[in-house]
Parts: sequence; structure tokens; C-alpha cells
Amino acid sequence: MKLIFEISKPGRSAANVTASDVPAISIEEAIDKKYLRSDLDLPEVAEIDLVRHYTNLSRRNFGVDLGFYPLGSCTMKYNPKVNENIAATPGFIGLHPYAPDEFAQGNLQLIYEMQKYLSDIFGMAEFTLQPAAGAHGELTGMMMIKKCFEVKGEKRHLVLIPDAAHGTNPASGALCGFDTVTLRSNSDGGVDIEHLKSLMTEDVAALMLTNPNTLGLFERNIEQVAQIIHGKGGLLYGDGANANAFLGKTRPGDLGFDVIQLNLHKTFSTPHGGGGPGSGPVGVSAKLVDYLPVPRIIKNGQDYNWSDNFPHSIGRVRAFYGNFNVVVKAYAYIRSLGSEGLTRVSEMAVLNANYIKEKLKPYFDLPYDRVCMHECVFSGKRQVAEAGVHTTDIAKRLIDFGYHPPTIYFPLIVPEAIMIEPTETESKETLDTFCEAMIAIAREAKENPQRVKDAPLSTPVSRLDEVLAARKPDVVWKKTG
Amino acid sequence: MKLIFEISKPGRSAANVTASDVPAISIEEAIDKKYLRSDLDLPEVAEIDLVRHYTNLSRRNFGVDLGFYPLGSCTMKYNPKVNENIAATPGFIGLHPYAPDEFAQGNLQLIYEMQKYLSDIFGMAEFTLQPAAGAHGELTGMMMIKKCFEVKGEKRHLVLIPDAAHGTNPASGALCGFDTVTLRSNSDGGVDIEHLKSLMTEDVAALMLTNPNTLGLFERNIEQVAQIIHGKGGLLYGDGANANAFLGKTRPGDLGFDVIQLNLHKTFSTPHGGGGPGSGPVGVSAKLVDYLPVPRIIKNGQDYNWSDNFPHSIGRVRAFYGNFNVVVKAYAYIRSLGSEGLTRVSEMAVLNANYIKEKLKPYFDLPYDRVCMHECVFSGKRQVAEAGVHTTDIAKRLIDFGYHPPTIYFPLIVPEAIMIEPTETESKETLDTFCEAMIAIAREAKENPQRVKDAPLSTPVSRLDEVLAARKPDVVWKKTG
Amino acid sequence: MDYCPHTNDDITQMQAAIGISSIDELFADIPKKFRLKRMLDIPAALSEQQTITAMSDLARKNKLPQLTLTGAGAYSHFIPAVVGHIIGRAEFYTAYTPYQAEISQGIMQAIYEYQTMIAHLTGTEIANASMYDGASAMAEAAVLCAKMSNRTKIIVARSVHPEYRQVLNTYSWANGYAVVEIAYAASGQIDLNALQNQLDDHVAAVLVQSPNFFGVIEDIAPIADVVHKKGVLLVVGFTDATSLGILQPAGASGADFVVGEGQSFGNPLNYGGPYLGVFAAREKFLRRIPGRLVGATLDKNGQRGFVLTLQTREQHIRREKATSNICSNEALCALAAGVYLAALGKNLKKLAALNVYKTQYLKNKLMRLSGWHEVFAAPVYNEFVLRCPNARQVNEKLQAAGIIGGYELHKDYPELKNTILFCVTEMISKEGMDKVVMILK
Amino acid sequence: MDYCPHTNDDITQMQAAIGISSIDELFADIPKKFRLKRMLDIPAALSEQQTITAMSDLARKNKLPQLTLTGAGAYSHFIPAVVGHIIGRAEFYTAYTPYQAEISQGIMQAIYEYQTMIAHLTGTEIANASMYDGASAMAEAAVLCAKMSNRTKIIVARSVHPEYRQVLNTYSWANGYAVVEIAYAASGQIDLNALQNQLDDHVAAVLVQSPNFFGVIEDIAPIADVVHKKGVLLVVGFTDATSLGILQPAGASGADFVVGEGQSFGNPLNYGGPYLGVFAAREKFLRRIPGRLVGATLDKNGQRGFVLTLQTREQHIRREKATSNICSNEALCALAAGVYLAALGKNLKKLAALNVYKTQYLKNKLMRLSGWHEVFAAPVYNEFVLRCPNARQVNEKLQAAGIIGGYELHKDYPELKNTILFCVTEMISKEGMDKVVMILK
Ligand SMILES: Cc1ncc(COP(=O)(O)O)c(C=O)c1O
Ligand SMILES: Cc1ncc(COP(=O)(O)O)c(C=O)c1O
Repeated sequence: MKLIFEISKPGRSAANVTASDVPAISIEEAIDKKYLRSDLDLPEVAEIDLVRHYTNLSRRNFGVDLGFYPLGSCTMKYNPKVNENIAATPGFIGLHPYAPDEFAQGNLQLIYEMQKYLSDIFGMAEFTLQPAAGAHGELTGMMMIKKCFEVKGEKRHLVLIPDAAHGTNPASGALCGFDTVTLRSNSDGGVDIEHLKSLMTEDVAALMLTNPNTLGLFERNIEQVAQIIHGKGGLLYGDGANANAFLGKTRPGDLGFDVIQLNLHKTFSTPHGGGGPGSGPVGVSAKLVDYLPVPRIIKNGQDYNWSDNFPHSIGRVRAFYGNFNVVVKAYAYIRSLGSEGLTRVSEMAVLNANYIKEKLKPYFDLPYDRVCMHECVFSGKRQVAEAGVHTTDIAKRLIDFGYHPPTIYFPLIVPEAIMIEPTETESKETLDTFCEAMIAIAREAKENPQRVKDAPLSTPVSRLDEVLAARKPDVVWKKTG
Repeated sequence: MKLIFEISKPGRSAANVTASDVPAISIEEAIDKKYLRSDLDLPEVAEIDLVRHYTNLSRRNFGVDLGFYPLGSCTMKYNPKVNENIAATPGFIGLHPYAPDEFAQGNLQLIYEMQKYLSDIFGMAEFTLQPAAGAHGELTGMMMIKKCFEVKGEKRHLVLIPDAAHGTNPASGALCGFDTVTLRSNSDGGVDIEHLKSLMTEDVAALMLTNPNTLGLFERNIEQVAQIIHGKGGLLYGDGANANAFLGKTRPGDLGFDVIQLNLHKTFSTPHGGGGPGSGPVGVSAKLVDYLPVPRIIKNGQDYNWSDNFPHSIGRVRAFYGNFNVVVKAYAYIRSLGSEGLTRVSEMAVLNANYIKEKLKPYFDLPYDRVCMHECVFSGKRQVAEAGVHTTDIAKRLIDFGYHPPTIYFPLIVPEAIMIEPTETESKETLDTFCEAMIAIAREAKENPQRVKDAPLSTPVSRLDEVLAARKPDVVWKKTG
Repeated sequence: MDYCPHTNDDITQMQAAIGISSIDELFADIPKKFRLKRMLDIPAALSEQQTITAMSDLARKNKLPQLTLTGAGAYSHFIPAVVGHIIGRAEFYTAYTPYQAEISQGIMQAIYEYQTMIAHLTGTEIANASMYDGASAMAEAAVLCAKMSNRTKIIVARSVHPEYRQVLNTYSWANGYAVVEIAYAASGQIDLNALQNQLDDHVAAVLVQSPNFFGVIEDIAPIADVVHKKGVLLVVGFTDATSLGILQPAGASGADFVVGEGQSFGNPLNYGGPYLGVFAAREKFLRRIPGRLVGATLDKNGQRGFVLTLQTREQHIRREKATSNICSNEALCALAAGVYLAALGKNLKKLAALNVYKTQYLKNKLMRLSGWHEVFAAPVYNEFVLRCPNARQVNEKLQAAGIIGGYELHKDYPELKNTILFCVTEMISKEGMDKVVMILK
Repeated sequence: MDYCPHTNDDITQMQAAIGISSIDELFADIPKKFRLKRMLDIPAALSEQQTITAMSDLARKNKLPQLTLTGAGAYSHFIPAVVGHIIGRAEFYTAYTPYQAEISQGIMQAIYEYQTMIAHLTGTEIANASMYDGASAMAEAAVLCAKMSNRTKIIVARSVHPEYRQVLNTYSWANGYAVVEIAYAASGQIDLNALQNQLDDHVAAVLVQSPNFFGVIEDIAPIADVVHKKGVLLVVGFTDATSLGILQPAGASGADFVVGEGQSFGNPLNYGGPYLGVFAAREKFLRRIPGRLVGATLDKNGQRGFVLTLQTREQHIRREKATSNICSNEALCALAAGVYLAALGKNLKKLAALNVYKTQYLKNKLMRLSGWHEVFAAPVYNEFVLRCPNARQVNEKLQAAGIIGGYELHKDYPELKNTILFCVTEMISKEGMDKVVMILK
């Protein structure tokens, strides 16, 4: 398809500007000419061309509303439409963040209650909704840990991170000045306790643990892990991206976590927008409440107010209060489901993952053969060995069957990883037909490997040259001729 | 794709019903069992399946927002998005039609002003917005004509209809009890004046004329036509479906029309919804004002009120006041464009049609080679003669080029008709590439006729068996097995 | 603003290609004396921002009530969010009538599904793709009966919606048919004896509505018996379409045609339109009914697909001999109805039951007010008629509290002085009803 | 309600396939003592209808003002209807980050176009696919400069948005960097001498904003000169992004990084989020910048297509050595910005001019009130600071009339007692401004 610049034509525009109802003055008089730009080279298109351009672009994109999207770790569940409508109401959309608190009591109440709900669901003392995404929440959480030790006068510069961890974990640790140390997994897919013991010193600020981890496995030794960390005065950080696995079943706070960041856009069903916005609330145990970012909401009688008055706070991690509109959707979601609904979410998510695991086990290597939680991780090793068909080929071939591929090559500890997260919103029929497609591809890999390697065959472009893209980066279009 | 019934599964549902906040009573006690149904066999699907089903269906449909839609006579122009938003505001959507007038002053004012605007734009004394579509407006107009003669005590049972007329014209005449007589076109594509003279008697209630007619040609002898009709006491009915050709340029009232129905969904840019809703306002000259349907709006000072008190009215043609929400969009459209904007609409629509006509003239037979108005009509005769490629083949082949085909086989007086209406909202680039596609098909028809006959090659289904559909009608799905 | 993309350059080039030097030359066929020489007398053009301001100013001149207790042919029901999301897909709402099957499978399959749901709900075998609204659907059914039978009299129950009867009168008058009204009995149902007395050889059709305008459920089976014995066709309408979730469908009780207003299925009140004319019938009338029909068929590769079928009934082929003049219908409203019904599924029954519970609640509460009485004894769905000391006053009191009260029947039924037709749907909470009763106490 | 489609039957069958007899078995890895034995303490589940009621009750507890005269980092602009229609396409908003290029060309091409528009608007060569917001974009730019230069001091103008400086402080503290603030001159622009005095070998970056928090336009070129002479990097932010329609872009005046809040481009106020962090830079930093990048490339058939590129900078590959931890960004907000900018095209300049006209109008009117004075002399875009007799009273008066007044600066700038930062955009009519002046007279 052409770029919007390539259909641009001087003199066209889709959006007109209202004629001024006040005197038009000379801009050069109001603003010294040296401050003014000389050119403005934006695309010039009529509304019809604009709409066709983006509508046709949308049709080259796959979303949950089109079909199954088992992207492991990303929890691509169906997002109820009603929440979109709710979040679009002018009452929520229209307020300026600096509107006086009297104007914003509804918003403040919503944020306050959301923090309370999350605190109960996750067993934490308090939550902040300020971080804009999961990784931002991680950073915020690690900053609080840093602050905590700084206030206590302890110098701890290390953070332990399991080898199965999501890349944001070490990156977040690093972005707030910690040195990271990799913690090995054991043959069972859990934390290698002996390795942990050997690494845990009084230099270690925290262990960043994902539970269930990125293999979809629950850390059976969680009690021991927490004891080891806490025993040396460290803190236990939880990456809550996988919270879809245990809502109403167990609570990170009860398991010993001191901090947990959530990905509202995953667990609480706000659509992911092709890459964002998300929302990454962070919950903390009592130990860390003082360090929460400001501002925080204070409830006085029936009134809610913002307050900056928390001297030990880490400060702010972004302007204003977070991705409020995303929170609105997640709040409505929690209100719709209630306790039983949320619990059912996890039960069905876990049921679905185990169902897929059992159905595909005969056809793909399953490196950790135990009950999984909300996702299961296969390895494509067998297909590589048998026919030179790689996980990426299998993924691309799934596209031809109408599915979004699973997450691949993550977690890094599984070679040729295929990470399937069905979520609770998918029907048995969908899981069955997906498994049939996977099995068909496994067969095809043997019988006609080239066909799999040529996939996808049904898309407008196929197998894009990533090496070229990285070698000769072209991230901004340049007019030619 | 599967039918919604084929993905149904007992026990599922997408929409839940709120628990009762009043005592649940026994339905059988409130309503005798004999009045109650025993089965309710609607599809049972979860929200995710529902959304995927219809979203994927939508992707098998072509709309103006996807590309050029030169469906002659249908004026498939681009529909400004802002009007969709406006029409969706709760203030317009939420009122019951029997809301007391005090509650509905905004709606009443809108309807009243819309009638005034249309009256000026078309030069008529007054308008009704009650009819739900163009054909409904025709019927309403013809009923007023009938009533007029009834009140005058004249018995006129004939209606003259040009052979080029849209099928709704004779059908509307018939549906209100007139006998129809076909009026021939002359070699110039206009009314055959001599034939008209010979047909016009005091038995004739009206001539139903489309101007510009369905060949896209303006009736040059309109003055004479009106004189002939009026001379014998008849009335001149105008099918205003082609009003996009003359906004701000001329007015049917000035041309001598006594009645005109509009298709708001065409001329005034309200999207057509895959077949409706439309809106078919009818304007009348002073002669016919008394017969307008009730209710009509009366303005008293600043207040607007509905009134039924018009003894000569034909009554009602539907319940309530018409397709109000469609009118809202058309009203907003008129307010956006103003006089100059509306005039430009027609200028550009006519420019575009003539541009296409000139570009395609060398490649397709043009039965009436004169300046056209907003649409041009070719004949595919040459392609039939040369290669046995029919207009329908050309139309189907255009689909592969990404275009909606033009109207074909209408008007009936042009063999193998290809009726192209570009509308004013299409850019020169679009017209150019469309013409290139048409020319390429003309070439292909010679060089590779089979390819054209096999078209479309890019769609999920191709060349559906209409004969089978009509011979063994299957209009309601039946469960099997 | 306008929506024409041409730049001046474009226009110049196009003029050159056509061989003209000014656009005006293209309008040369319009006789000079008829060319408009002034600007149109409409307000000045607005920017998009100004348009929104102007339109919201208008919308704000409306007063949205807190509660609406009026039904009378238009019903306020909860519309699941999915409906709006689906009909808001540009591929659906910016398409025309699906003349080109290959690129219109989406709307056609959806309409085929709608037809199937409607046939099932109405207890008939076939349904069309929609009519303009309930009233015109009923009128067209009546005209069709007359045309098929070559008879000229149409009987309609006086308990049919007054505006439907007016539309019927208009259509019948235009075709030269006589319309006879049959009174209602004390129960609120049709007076079966009176009906029997009117059934003669000239009668083409009998039209009743169930629930009727009074909310009363008619006993269709005996009516059908009586009517069919005289070789007359029975057309049955309904008021609130959600009643089909619980009531025995007229098709199952012998109706030849079931017609009515489908607005309740996922279409907002919209001050009366666009609505959705439901038109369903016995199979034998398939080739005679008005309106578009989507039919399933096979493509050249043997795959299932959908087409507009039996078009030879329609105006664009049969012209003056067509079964109707209808062309554009209410496709998007039908799509909304299909999505709505698919969303509710069997929950439509629950919803209908909820309407009954709530209706009985308000009815019982109001009947305890002094001077208030039930007018009709027959069972009702979600509307009912009560007599009260002063109907006008009741509504005025409610309006003062921002509530739209019931429909005052004396306007159309002079014999029913001080009676009000109330409607209660799932949109009215117990709290709301209690408030209404408080106000009227 | 929940959104799990399984029927009881499904569950039974699936349990059998897995070989379990109860779902609880799947949770056996959770130590018994940690299993939650009570219901969650959250309100009871609601139906869709109830959810809407509950949520609109909450929304109604907010008071939407008639006018908002506050900008201060979040701006109310008219959003053309097309923006909502496009970002409302389910294919866009229900997609994840485009990891699978072949079925994500839509969002990737749109983001590539966005990157191009942003680079042009900021006068730089490259831009990423978005950051969380303006404040975090600026903080990440500062951290990046420190990391690249191995220096530990960051200089920031005191006229940068107070919350941006707070975020900067937090990020800098966590990384052990010192932050030094530079005062503003009487003009409202940065005190260039003070800046020069602070520039030493430890300084990694200088951060300024233009327009700055006072609405004042900074003179970037001389700042860039001074800064670059010391081998320091210059990061320039902006407040209202629409100013880019008219102001010389910082990239053209020598900035190394241009970062800021893109909310003004088609994203509603939303009480502060989601917003859109703009991050643009000189080409040479391409392999060092944070965030996703969409790049054009060719597919195996030589066709143009788009991919996420230079992913080796990113956390999922480089882990602790990544250029940032960012993963999810604000893609849909960036899409909205792209659509907005494509819709306006060159009209963005007209729009910016309109903002200037209106701003000058209100400023002139207010300055005529007794006791009101201009605080800063340098030119402004659409925000300005005035001193008045009693700032609190001014805002209280306006609030009483349903108007949100300006931002009171003394909270962040104790030295600026009784000063108010006002903002005027195209959303404020002359009538509205006259009313404001009337109220304050
Ligand atoms: C396990 C895990 N942690 C953290 C993240 C980061 O979350 P976000 O993308 O919202 O920053 C992700 C997202 O992919 C994840 O899967
Ligand atoms: C010339 C003409 N007249 C009348 C009609 C009927 O209009 P509607 O479809 O709105 O009933 C049409 C629509 O196709 C038409 O093109």
C-alpha cells in the first residue's frame, strides 16, 4: 500500500480550521520571526482518502476481534465492548488533569476504589496506578525498593533475576541503577533453590520473580524462596504480568511478595491498542507504602483529594496520574465480574492452557511436563531435528490457518520455544480447531517442509527482510524525486 | 463462513439479563399458558464469538470507506464521519416519539428547519420528512396527486412514465392504484415530445420524470414538457434521486415540478447501511400543500408543535415522523456545506462524470454522446460483439481491481448498460486509476476474454448461482441432523 | 466545508481533458431562465468544530426524561454494546444494497441469519430483509392480501395501533379498498362476534395485533379459525417485539402473515426512526411478498454463498407489476436486530419475563391508588391500561418531575376517557417505579 | 457476568481430556496454606446494564466545566471525528505489539508514517514509535545522555514543567545522577549566563522546554551553541504540541533530542492519560534511543513492508544492557496522532495561528483589568502568565461559574506569588473569553 505521503497532494486537507472569531493579528508581530518555522510538510489528503487509507491499513492488521491470538505472556483475551463505551463517556474523557478536585470526584473515587480492589485481590497494602505499563511498573517498584534501602541506610546494589524472566525485568533493574545477577532455573522449571541460596547475600536488594513464571509454571517452593530472600533482609519483587493465572486463587501478598506490578491491559482486559496504551499499577506490602509515587489519594469523609505530602515518596514516574482511561476500563471489568467472575477467569484460563498442553503434547516437545497454569511452553526442537522446520516457520504457517501465532523464542531457556496462552475467553471449539491446525502443521513439517518454510502464503507481504531493515535502517520516509 | 446458528452451542450467551429488582412472579399465572411459546431457538453464542462472527462478516463486505463505489443512480459519495458522531448523541437518539413537544423542541426545530432548507434548495412550497426512503417518497407524492384530483373531483387514472425511469416509479404509481403508461425517449436521450403530446390526455394525473434522467442527461425541453402536462391539467412529478446534479444550479420548483421526492441518503450524504435506512422527503408546490401527510410541524412564536389538523391530508404513510436519525445527519451535512458548498457538490459531481465519460469514450460505446450531468452511461455492446464479454463480466472483473462495479443493465433502454456515477467526493487520482482499470479490462476482454468471464478471482465466493437460488429458494436456514 | 478533494489544479486539468474552459459549460443544458442566480437561502457553512457546536446546541434543546413510561409502538430497551460496535463497522454501514454478491457476502449472510431468526420468532416459514416500519409493513400486507384475493375489503381490529390504522387507511384509500374496524371486547381483546359478522366474500384480510395497542394479548388461534373458514387471510402484528421471546408466535397459531415493528431489537428510540418493519409469512406466499430476500445458493466452485433472490418480484425487474415499490429498506436496523438477537439468544425469554415482572409491579402499585382501576381484564405483556381520575393531570405531574408518563388513550379512543396506557421495560428500576407512585399519591 | 464461553459440558469434556476430575487439581502447585479461602472483597458482579448505570453514576460525579483555561501540559483541542473512527477499528485496538509482521502491516505502516511526521515536525531525522508520556520521554532522554557520555550531571531549566522535573529527579536519583536547575530570566526564557556557568565536564545534558512551562518560547539556537561548545547534549521539550505547527522546530535549531507530550495531536484530555511521549533525535543516536522503531524493508518478493527494527536495542534481546526497559508503549495514541496530523496537514499552521490570535485576545483583555500585569516579556504561543491581585480568588470566582481557571504558579514557584498561567486554544470562543473577563471585572 502507498504511504499517506505518497497520496498527498498540495491543497487538500481533511480537517478544516474554524475561522477566527477574534481579530487575526500578524503572527510575526506576536512572535519574532526567528522563532517561526518556514516549512510544514505534513501530508495533504482529503477526508475520503484519509479514511480509506487507514481503513484499508486496519484490514492489514490482526486483532483479537478477528480470531484466536494465543500470544503467550500477553494475555490476549477478548475485551468486552461495553467497557469501550463506558471509557468513551464525556464524563471520563473530558476532564483536565489539573481540574480542581471538586470537579473530579468521580474520577478520584474510581481511582481510589480501584486501588482498594487491587489491594484485596492481590493481598497488598496499597496500590499506585501511576505507571503507564508493566515495565514502567517494574521500574517504579524497583525504585521503591531502592528508596527503602536508602532510607534504611543499607547499600544493596544487586538484583537477582531468573534466567526465565521477561526482558523487561533485567532492563528495569538496570534502568534504576541496580546490577543484575542471573538466577538459574532447575530441571523442574522452578527456581534453583541451591543457586538462589548461593547468590543471596546482603548485597542483594531483591529477587524479581514472575509467578507463575514464564514457563507457565507455579513456583512450588515459593515459601522457601521468600524465606531465603527475606532471611537476608532482601525484598521479593513480583512481576504480575501472569496474574491471569491466580485471581481469587492465591494472593502475591500472602505468598510473601513485597511489590507486584500488574499489567491491567492483560489481566483486566483492556485492549492493547497495537502496542499500547497499557497500565502498570504497582502494589506494595506495608514495608513499602511510604515510598509510593506521589500524588496519592486521600479520602476525607466523602471527599477525595490528591496529596503530594509523602516525604519518603520516590516522587513521580510520569506526569499526572497514569493512564486513567485504561483504568476506567479495568475498573468496569472488575465491577462486571465480581469475585466469582474473576476466580472463574483464572480457572478457565488454566483449564484452557492445560487442555492445549495435553492435546499438543504428542506432537511437540514439552520441556516441562507438569500441570501448567495459564500458558504452556512447547519446544520446536523435534521439528528442527526432523525437517529443519523452525519455530518461526510454524508460527508463520499458523497465519495461513487464520490464527495469530503464539509467542516464540521466549522464554530464552527453552530452545525454539512456542509459548501458548489461550486465555479464558476462548471456547473449546476454538481450542480444538487451533490444536488441529498445529497438528496439521506438525504433519506438514514432515511431509512438505518447504511449504511451512514458505509460509505465510495468504498475506499481502511475506517474510520481511529484518536483516536489511537493521542494516540499512529506514525509520522515516524521505521524499524522493 | 459458518452461520451464526452453526456456531451456536446450548448454554452460551453474549448478553446477560439483569436480575429482577421486583418480585419474580409466575409467568403462567400472569399470562395464560396457551399464550406462551414453548421453544425459543435463537443462536447461543458468547460475546467473543458474536463479535468475531460479525467482524469477519464485515470484512466480506465492500463499503465506500474501502474504495471507489461508482454505483450509478445511487450516489455513493463519502459520508463525513462527524455526522455519524452527531447523530449518535444521546440528545438525538434517546427521545421517545411520543415525548411531549416540550421535551422535543430541539428535534422539532431541526425537522422544521430541514423542511425550510429543502424548500429553498428545491424551490418547493413545503416538505414532509415522513417517507422512509425514495420509493416511499414516490408513493407519498403520488398519493398527494391522487388526493388532489379526488378533492377537485377529477378522475384521472393514468400516470406517464418514461422508459428510462427507475423501476420504483412505475411500481409506486401502481401501488397507489394508478395505471401506468410508458413514455418513449428520443434519440437524444430526452423525452420524446411528440409521444408525450400524444399520450397526454385529461385521464393523465401526472408524468413521473427524473431530471437529470437515468441516462445522466438533463431534460433540455423541460419547459415544454411542463407546459404539455400542465396544459392538460396534469401534474409534474419529479424523482429527485438525481438531485446531486443540480444543487444550487437550478430548482425543480422553478422548472415546473409540482412534487419531488429526495433521497437524503444519496444527495445529502447519509450512509446507506447496506440497503437502508434511507429517508425520502417529499416537496410540493403550493398546489399540493394541503395534502401533505400528517403530522406537520407548526411554529408558534419560538415553539414548535406537531399538528394533525389538516383535513385534506392523505394521512400517514408510516408511524411517527420518518427516519429522524437519518435526517439529523443530512441536516448537519447541509449546515456544514452551506450554499457554496452544496453548489460545489454538484459542480464537482458533474465535472467528475464528464471526465470519466471523456476518458472512457474511446473504449466503450457511449449511446448518448452529449454533456452529461452527475453520471454517464456506457454500453458494453462492443465488448459483447468483439469477444462475448458481457457487462456483468466487466463488472465482476472490476472487483479484482479493487473497485465496486458501476450499476449495470440499467437504465433498461441501454443494452448492456454501464452506469457510472463517480460523485463529487472522489479525487482525480481515483478517477484516473479507475479509468485505467476500465481500459485494462477493455483490453483484456479482447486479449483474454476468459479471464474476464472468470472474474472475480479475488473474492471468497465467485459467480453465485442465482438461478438455483430462485428455483430452490432457501431464505431461512433449517437445522439439519 | 465541503468534501470535494479537487485542487484548483485538478479542476483545470480535468476541464482541459473534457475540453471546456469553465464548469458552467457543463450546465448548459439547463435553460438559462431556470438557472439559479442567487445563493441558497440556508445558513452559512460551518467548520467541523462549529457544526458540532451547533448540533449539540440543538440536541440540548431536547429534554431527556429520567424515565419514559410510554411505549405505544416504540420501546426503550437496553442495547448491548456489541450492537453498536458491529453496525459501526464501516464495511457495513457505508455499503449500498448488496447488488454485487461477491463483495457483499457480509451483509447478505447477516440478513439471511436475520430472516431465519425472524421466521422462527414469528412462527412462520419465511421473512424478508425488512420493511420501512411496522405500520407500513402491515399496510403492505393488507394490500398484498387484497391483490392476491382480488377482494376489496380489509378488516382491522380497533385495538391495532392508531397510527398503523391510519397508514392502513392511506394505503387502502389509494388502492380503492375499504377498511372496516372491529371493536374490542371488555377484555381488551377483539370482539370475535363482531368480527364474524363482518366476514363476507369481499374481505381480503383481517388485521389484528398481539399484544395489541392496549398491551393486551389476543387469542389468535380462534381468530384464525374464524377467519380462515371464510377464506380470508389473517395478518397479525405485535407491539413490543421482545414479547416474541415469551409469547406463542402468531405464525404457530395460524396467522398467514406476521408483521410488526422490530425496533425493540437493538434499535434506539431515535424519536421514531429509523425503525424496522418485520415481515414474515407462510412459505406459500414466498413469491408474492414485498421486499428484498436474501437466499443461500452455491458459487461456481460449489461453495455456499448468498444472493438477493426472487428479484423478479421486485420493482427494478417487474416495474409496475412488482409486488411492492420498496427498494431501500432498513438493512442496518435489521443487522442490529440480528446482532441483538444473537447476543441475547435464549436470554430473550428471561428478558421478556423481566418485563412482565416489572409491569405487574407497577400495575399493582398504581391500582392501589385511589380512583385507579384496571380497564381490560385480559393478560398483558409489558403495557397496560388504567383508568384514573384525571389522566392529563397525572402526566403533567410526572412531566414536572422530568418523567414522561403514559399514553393518553382518549385522543384516539374517545370512549376511553381518563385512561392511560403505561409501558414498563427492563429500563425502569423498582426505585423509579416507586418514585412514580410517590409522585401520584 | 464473565466472558468465559465454556458450558458445563465443555468443562467436563476438557477435564476428561486432561485427566482431572476437578479444576482445583490444576491449582495443586499452590501450597495449600496460600490458597485463598474466601471471596474477594470487591462489590458483587453486575450485568452489562448495571455496569453502565454504575459507571455513569460515577462519571456524573465529575463536573465537566464550561471552559477550561488551564493547559500546563495537557491541552484541550478539537479532535476531528475521523480520529475516533480510525482508532475505533477493532483490527487496530484489539491487536498487541506487532511482533508478527505479516499480519501487522496496518499498525506498522501507520507508525512508520507517524515517525516520519514527528521527525519532520521536530526538525530531527528520526523518531521512535512513542514513549509513555512527555515527562518520562524527557527523563529517558536525560538518562540516555548520561549513559552515552559517562557523565553524571543533568541540567534542567527551572522553566521546564514542574512535574517533568520531578520525574527527571526520580529517574536521575535512581541512577545516581545529579540534577541542577537553571533559573529563568526576567523574559521568562532561560538565564543563558547561569546556564553557561553551570556547564562543566560532568554535565551530560541540558534540558529545556519551548514553549516552556510559562508558555514562553525559548531561543534555542544560542542555547545549542553554548551547550554544544562544552560537548554537552541538548534535549528540548515542548508543551502544547500544536505549537510545532508554527514554531521553528528545536531540531532545526540544534537540539540533539526533541521530546515532549504529543497528547494535543488527537488525544483527549482523559484526566491525564493515556498520553503520548514524543521522542525524536538526530540520526546518529538511532542505535541508542529507547523505544520501538518501525522500519521499512522488503519482503521475499521484493515488496515494501514494515518491521519492528533495531530490536537489539530492546529489553527482550539485550535485557539489562537494553537502551531502555520500555515494552508496551502508546501505539494507539500514536496512531491517533498520525491520523490527526494527516487530517490537518498544512492546516496545522492555521490552527496554531488561531491559537495565537485567541491567546493574544484574552491576554490583552485581562491585562486591562486593574492590578493585572504581564509577568514575562518574551513571546508566547498559547499560554501566558499574568500577575493579579489575588490568584486564588480569581480561580474561585471562575469555578463558581463552572469555569476552570488558570494554573496557579506559586505552588511550584514560590517566587511567583499571585501569578496565573492561562491557556487558550481554539476550543475557547470569543464569547467565552468575554464572559471570563466579565466575571473578573
Ligand atoms: C512477564 C512480563 N513482564 C513484563 C512485561 C512488560 O509489560 P508491558 O509491556 O506492559 O511494559 C510483559 C509484557 O510483555 C511480560 O510478559
Ligand atoms: C432514480 C431513482 N429513483 C428512486 C430510487 C428509489 O430510492 P430508494 O431506494 O431510497 O427507495 C432510486 C434508488 O435506487 C433511484 O436511483
